[in-house]
Amino acid sequence: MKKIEAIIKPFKLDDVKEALTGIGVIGMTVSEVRGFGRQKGHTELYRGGEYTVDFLPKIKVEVVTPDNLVSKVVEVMASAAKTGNIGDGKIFVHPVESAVRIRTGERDEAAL
Amino acid sequence: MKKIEAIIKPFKLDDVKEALTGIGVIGMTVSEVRGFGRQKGHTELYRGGEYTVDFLPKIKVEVVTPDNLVSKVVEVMASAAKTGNIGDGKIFVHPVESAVRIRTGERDEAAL
Amino acid sequence: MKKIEAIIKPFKLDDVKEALTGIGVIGMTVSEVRGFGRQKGHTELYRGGEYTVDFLPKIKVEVVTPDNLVSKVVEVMASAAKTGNIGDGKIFVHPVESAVRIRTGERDEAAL
Amino acid sequence: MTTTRRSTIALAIFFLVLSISGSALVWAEQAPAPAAPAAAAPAPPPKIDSGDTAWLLTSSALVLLMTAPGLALFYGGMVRSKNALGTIMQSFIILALISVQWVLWGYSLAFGPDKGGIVGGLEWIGLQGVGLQPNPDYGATVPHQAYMVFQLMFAVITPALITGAFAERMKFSSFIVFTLAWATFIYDPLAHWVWGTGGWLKNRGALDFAGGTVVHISSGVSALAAALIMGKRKGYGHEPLRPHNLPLTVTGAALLWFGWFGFNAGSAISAGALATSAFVVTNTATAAAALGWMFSEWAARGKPTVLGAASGAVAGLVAITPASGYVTPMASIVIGAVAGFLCYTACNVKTKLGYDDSLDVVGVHGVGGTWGALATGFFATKTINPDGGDGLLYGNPGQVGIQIVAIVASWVLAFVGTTIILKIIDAVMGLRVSADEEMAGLDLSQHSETAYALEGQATVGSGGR
Amino acid sequence: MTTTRRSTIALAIFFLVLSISGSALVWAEQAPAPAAPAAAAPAPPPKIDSGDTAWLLTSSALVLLMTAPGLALFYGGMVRSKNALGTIMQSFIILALISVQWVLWGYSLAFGPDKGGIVGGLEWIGLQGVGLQPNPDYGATVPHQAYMVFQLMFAVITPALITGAFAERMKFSSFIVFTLAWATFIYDPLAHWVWGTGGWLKNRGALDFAGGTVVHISSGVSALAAALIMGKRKGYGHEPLRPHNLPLTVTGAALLWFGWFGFNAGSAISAGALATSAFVVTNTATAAAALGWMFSEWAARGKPTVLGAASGAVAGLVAITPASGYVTPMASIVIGAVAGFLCYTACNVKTKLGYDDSLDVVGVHGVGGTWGALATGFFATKTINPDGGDGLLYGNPGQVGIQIVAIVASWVLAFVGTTIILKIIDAVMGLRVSADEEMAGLDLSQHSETAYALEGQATVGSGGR
Amino acid sequence: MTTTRRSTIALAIFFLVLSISGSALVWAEQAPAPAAPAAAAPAPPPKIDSGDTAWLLTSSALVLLMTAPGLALFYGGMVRSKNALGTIMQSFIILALISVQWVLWGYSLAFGPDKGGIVGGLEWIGLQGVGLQPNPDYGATVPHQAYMVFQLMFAVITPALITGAFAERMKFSSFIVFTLAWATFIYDPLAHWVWGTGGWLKNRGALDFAGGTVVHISSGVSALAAALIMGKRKGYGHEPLRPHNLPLTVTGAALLWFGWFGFNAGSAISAGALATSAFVVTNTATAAAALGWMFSEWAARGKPTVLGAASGAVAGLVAITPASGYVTPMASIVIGAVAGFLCYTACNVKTKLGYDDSLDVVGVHGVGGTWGALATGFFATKTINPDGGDGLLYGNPGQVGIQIVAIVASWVLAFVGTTIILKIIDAVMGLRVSADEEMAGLDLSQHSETAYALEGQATVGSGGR
Ligand SMILES: Nc1ncnc2c1ncn2[C@@H]1O[C@H](COP(=O)(O)OP(=O)(O)O)[C@@H](O)[C@H]1O
Ligand SMILES: Nc1ncnc2c1ncn2[C@@H]1O[C@H](COP(=O)(O)OP(=O)(O)O)[C@@H](O)[C@H]1O
Ligand SMILES: Nc1ncnc2c1ncn2[C@@H]1O[C@H](COP(=O)(O)OP(=O)(O)O)[C@@H](O)[C@H]1O
Repeated sequence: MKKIEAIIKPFKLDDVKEALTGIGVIGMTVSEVRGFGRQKGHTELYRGGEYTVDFLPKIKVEVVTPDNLVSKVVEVMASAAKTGNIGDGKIFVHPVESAVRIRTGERDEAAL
Repeated sequence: MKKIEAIIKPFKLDDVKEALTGIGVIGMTVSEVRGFGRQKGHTELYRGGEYTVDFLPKIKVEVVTPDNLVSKVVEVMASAAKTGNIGDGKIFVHPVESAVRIRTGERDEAAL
Repeated sequence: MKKIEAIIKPFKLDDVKEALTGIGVIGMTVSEVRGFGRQKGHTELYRGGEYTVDFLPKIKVEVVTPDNLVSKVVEVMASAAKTGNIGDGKIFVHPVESAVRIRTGERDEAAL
Repeated sequence: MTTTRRSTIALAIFFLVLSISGSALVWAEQAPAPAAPAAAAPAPPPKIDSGDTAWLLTSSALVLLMTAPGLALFYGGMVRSKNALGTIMQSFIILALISVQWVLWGYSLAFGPDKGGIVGGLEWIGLQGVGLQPNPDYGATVPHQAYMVFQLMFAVITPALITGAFAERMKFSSFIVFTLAWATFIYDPLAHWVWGTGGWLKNRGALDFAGGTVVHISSGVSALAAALIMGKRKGYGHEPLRPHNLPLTVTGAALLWFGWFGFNAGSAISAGALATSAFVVTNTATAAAALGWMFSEWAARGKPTVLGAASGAVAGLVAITPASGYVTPMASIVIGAVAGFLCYTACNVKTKLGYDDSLDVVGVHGVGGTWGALATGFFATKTINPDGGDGLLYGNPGQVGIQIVAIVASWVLAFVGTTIILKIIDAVMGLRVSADEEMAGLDLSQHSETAYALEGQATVGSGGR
Repeated sequence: MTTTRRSTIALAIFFLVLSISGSALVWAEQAPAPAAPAAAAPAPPPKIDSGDTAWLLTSSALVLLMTAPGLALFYGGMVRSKNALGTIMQSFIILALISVQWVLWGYSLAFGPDKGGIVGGLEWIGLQGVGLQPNPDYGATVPHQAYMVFQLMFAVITPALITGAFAERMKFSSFIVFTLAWATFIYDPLAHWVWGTGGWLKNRGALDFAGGTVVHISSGVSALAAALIMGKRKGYGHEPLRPHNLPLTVTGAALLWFGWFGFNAGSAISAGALATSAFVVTNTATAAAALGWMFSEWAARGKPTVLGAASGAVAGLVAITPASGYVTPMASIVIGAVAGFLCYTACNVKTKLGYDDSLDVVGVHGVGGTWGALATGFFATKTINPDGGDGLLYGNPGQVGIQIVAIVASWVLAFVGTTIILKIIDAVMGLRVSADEEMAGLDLSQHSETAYALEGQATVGSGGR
Repeated sequence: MTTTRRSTIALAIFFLVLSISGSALVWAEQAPAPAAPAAAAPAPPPKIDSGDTAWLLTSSALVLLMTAPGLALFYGGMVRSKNALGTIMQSFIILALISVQWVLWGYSLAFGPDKGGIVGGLEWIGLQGVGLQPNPDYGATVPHQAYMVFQLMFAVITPALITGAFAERMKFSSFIVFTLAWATFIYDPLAHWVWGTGGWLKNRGALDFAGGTVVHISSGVSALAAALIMGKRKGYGHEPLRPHNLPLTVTGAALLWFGWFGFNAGSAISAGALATSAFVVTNTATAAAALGWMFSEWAARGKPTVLGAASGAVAGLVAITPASGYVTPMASIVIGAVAGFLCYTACNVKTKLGYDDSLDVVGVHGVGGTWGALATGFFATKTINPDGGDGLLYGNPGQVGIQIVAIVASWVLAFVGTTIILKIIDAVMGLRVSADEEMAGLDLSQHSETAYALEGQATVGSGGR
């Protein structure tokens, strides 16, 4: 099993979710993160002050899948999340050694 | 070392924390996430509109442990987090190559 | 490639970011987490009640780097995040199997 | 679905009541048109005073503000975020419900022609006979309807106060039925006893300037009954059921302070010396109570809390309410400071007794209101209000006795009445949401809404209109 | 940068106007100093009444509160968090803009000496001749400037209401130009038609006590034009464009309810029977409408929502506005309950028609205002207000006809006028922010700010002053 | 624990003061009971006017609202979330503290029988002799206590304004001591100088209608002293110390605008032409200042900010305050627009000077108040207020000189006095929280509370009652 972790633009979440469910992925976990990268941040004004905010809102999507689906999932995510503009984000693949479904105690691929 | 990552129902956090400290785990990191899975979401109403919210609030608990404790930790977490209803969540085990305690510079298992 | 994941005190983020950009790291992802560990929490009062809050605010910083930079990044992070007081946090190193830059489709080290 | 069906029936009943009473009465009112022109040509004796009317209308608006957004925010900030809207909604919808109930039958029951000292008659139903000329019984210099709408705001806030006791766990439909029944069977008669012409407590000389018994004892004691009957929230005692947004709570407390000037000084039903005196003692007692609570807590636990200061202010407002038209500023400091200390203590005792009065309605309104009603018996003086009475400290110990009668009567009516009403509702339709609904929160389970979507909307929703 | 340059020009123009009119008029006013001492020695006939003045000033302040923070929060809570400040800003800055516009030329256009029933003359520009003595045309017992500033608050809130239609997508600079043009070319003449001495609708006997046509139809219909011209928000129909902070929205609605007492009861321009009557029916209609919407939604969708109850209250306030000085409490229940049902339905119909009136200005103000103006023609009665008129139900079907004329006239002026103004602005400077700016939100793109930094500030910023 | 012990002592002292003064005075007041019946049978000459009283009570309530929740939210939204409650608390508890201080001794020091033009005597301590009949010196048509409580609200908001200067770093216990000392030794005498019968600045003819010197210069200049003595916040200059909740801040600003009508128009102590004039110029100047700041910033930095518009409005309110009873609407536009520009500039200059006046009290109140006091010397005219004076532009250059004397005197008293008080407190008990406490935030370190628990409560707490 692998965990596929994608950092994407927030407004792309819906597209990514739909693309994934389209290929049969039925579970995923998402969280709000802030990204620092090539994409430049913005300036905020506050009375006498000016701040540069260089951490931008991003969404992290995590999907654990059997090995044989990894390339499919990565491909689908990458195309759904793409706008072609800087800051589109990254996809990382991590190894996962085991999985458990808490409700049933099922293990590994059966747990997904 | 392994990182054990559990996605659980929010109100189960306290039980999980207590179960873990009960077996001697003294550190963990938690965060708020949203989960998509078999558990169905809910509908929200807003004047003329109706939205389906299918990302549900979950808590991610991360514990890094020495290899020999992994199965114990997984077991304890699974039983503490279980309600038996759909959406109880998952536990994933990831390899960790090294660890550092920032305060002291201690490494690996000594760092936990 | 490795993913270096550091759990640090929130007010140290700026120092860590600067230290990292100082050695040429150009991307990272951060998120807000709550940590439980040796550092003790605080008490809150609410009319007749008293609560112990033992999850403290921390920041998680994630950086994916080529293998050859790992020790450098860990070292720099550890020294930038250090105050010497309890609760400074941890750094964990995880294996990463592959990476994709969504915008271009570039792979692995070229994607970082 | 059950919900839909039941609500449709509710709706049907509601509109039935509306159309019957409404249309019927539009015409009923139209009929006595000969009486109405009187509005255009007023009889000489009772003359409307523009200053008094301005103040009474202003005060009515201020008391409305106390319920929403005042109390709505005060309570709404103290619950967990998943119940924020549901809690706010309870105050808001009571404002709507009682506003209609009061003009249809509530005012008549409370202030209509006396029936044996116990209740007002139905003669004024639908505001028949409640016109725009002064009713000298209730205010010789203001339109009768101005008095009516001022009193309406009191009828609104009282049941809203109770909602703090059963916060985070009551079914919305049962809550609506409870509110209407409570207003009709407890509030309206009690208001008659104390303030209605001919009311038996009024006749006995009980002093309650702005609602220590009618508003605070009645709500605080009903809260006790409700907390006992409803049972504890899931997680009570081991999960931290802590406030989700204290800035909202402090904002609510400050709005209560602001609006309470209407409540107390407005109760003079005129803009002169008495209103001024009530205004001054209200402010002073509130301040002293905020300090009293804060210093008590600081001494007892080592930290002065913001919620404590805000709660103390509310305790002071409660305690001074019955006394506000009768006491001196110096007495009000004592009344307030003691209220702060007493109510703080009461909230701590609750934790030991173990019932789950979620937002401390008993400790603040029950205890504070009782103390205030008693203190009126000690500190009242005719130098402030010749139409009032002298208290114990001004040589009239009998007043304390009268006050105790009023207190006991209010306690009994509220406790017994609320218990009966809740038991009946429980039997018929249930009081509590299910365990799952409680876990999900009132916002989602009762209203299909969530209070906040502060960041990254994309993560929390999906699907379109 | 373009923005800087353009804004500098804007600034220049602004200060030019200010210095010319300002300095010129300071002296202009100084010149007729002989006239002013009159303030010190008033002519006998019109005598200022302190109670009426107290109420009118209080009412003016209340109506200001309706716009900010009332409407600002009501709308601000309903948008996504990235547009929260931008939305709040629109209400806030309209308050500033129109407050200046009104004293410089707006009041003169609306209430100045009549020109053919269509518009006021420029004689009162810069408040020349608008002094501290009563103007019996507009209020025989209050200073003329008190009436002027009360009306100012109406001129402020009306364009602010429209902003809900183009929320989350309009350029701030274009919005400012639009507001000034709309106030000058639509609001000011329309106010003259209905309320100005000599206005043609007033002369015809159209009844609009507090602004059903002038405020609500004009804003609601302009909103329709704006929604059609501006187009839909990105993501409309597939992304959840849902409210980010409903506690703010309910707070805003409650403040609107509170402030509306100034709006309606203040429109009596005196503190007596008429103000009281307006106060009572305002409260009753609002309550009935909140219930009407809530029960309609409950029946239709199975859940009573908090936003629904709040929206219903606003719908009721809108509907009772034109009728508030003319109808009985029982009639107000009917007006309110129908408004709740009608506006709920209108908001649902919108979803089917497909234009993006983001915060339902058409459904609430357009529909509610039209219903209210019509209902005035049904329910008005001289028993309440001898200076008003009788409606259909009181034997005068003609009133309905007059009301329809007023409704149609307002619809046409608002729709055509707004369309022309927006088309011109669109051609000259564009109306919408760019797609990227819309994605980033108005807060960042128009104001370089973010509304909330509720947690872990460290994550969201960096860099110093 | 030290804290507990110290606080218990504080508590002891507090209740000692209370019981001594309280009980003593209840009886003291009871003694002159023969004097009190006068309340029931007023002497003919000074007659209470219900309209004036209604307006003064309304105004008092409005000014209370300015401090809490107005200023509490305005400031509370501008700090980081970990200091939100601590900041709100400072305004809230000042309201409690000064409400008691004022009735016990503050009012007597400020308005009691004159001692050499410098301070009021102690004759009115505990409100002895401050009754419900008018005191013609301060208001011939309202109860003396109504004037007292109106002035109380001014005494409350002034020290609350200062808290913006030392936000996010002052010890709560030291802050309480500072507040009481500052009110007693600076505010009370200064109020006497300018407004007390016999005060030396009043005698010289200094014009300060509603508090340019007494309220704004005194708070703004004390803020400067405090910022210099307290030092900078940790992280100042490299961390982004940015506002955590701007919707709260704008809400606060709007409530300040609303409440300020009570502040300025209430200062007429009557509801007539003068109050109306003050109301109108207050609104106009505020609007012009919001625009002035916004356009200045837009031109200088390319973006109009929401915080800028809100800050501009407050700057305008400040600047018009001393002038509000003396100037024409056209003059008020100039006063406001200049205030917006000046205060914006001052806030930018601060960044260069490098002291950490956290929420810009100096830039807004110090600079704005000074400008307003000066502008009064330019624009005042007897055509508006025959009891006022003419300014430079109306042929009386001498008024500018008098205003400068008043400005300088206020600056000196505030700066020197605040410095002395803070130095003494620093020596005795310290002013700042520890570095760790500052890092943790005032909410946790001073009050053991957190402002928000908006999501997933489970993650943030544990353990039960
Ligand atoms: N080395 C890295 N490790 C972890 N996250 C990264 C890394 N580089 C980039 N990211 C994440 O990816 C996001 C997008 O990266 P960025 O360089 O801005 O643009 P692009 O994806 O187009 O290359 C960043 O905001 C950050 O969240
Ligand atoms: N393949 C997956 N990858 C990552 N997270 C998952 C995956 N499947 C489920 N989850 C997480 O587990 C949670 C529970 O899963 P769900 O299918 O709803 O119920 P159950 O745990 O009972 O099977 C989801 O909300 C999601 O956060
Ligand atoms: N075994 C662990 N697994 C995951 N996170 C941990 C673990 N131990 C500690 N942490 C994280 O590191 C933070 C700091 O740990 P703590 O024990 O308080 O102090 P220190 O870092 O000085 O040893 C914790 O708040 C928690 O977020």
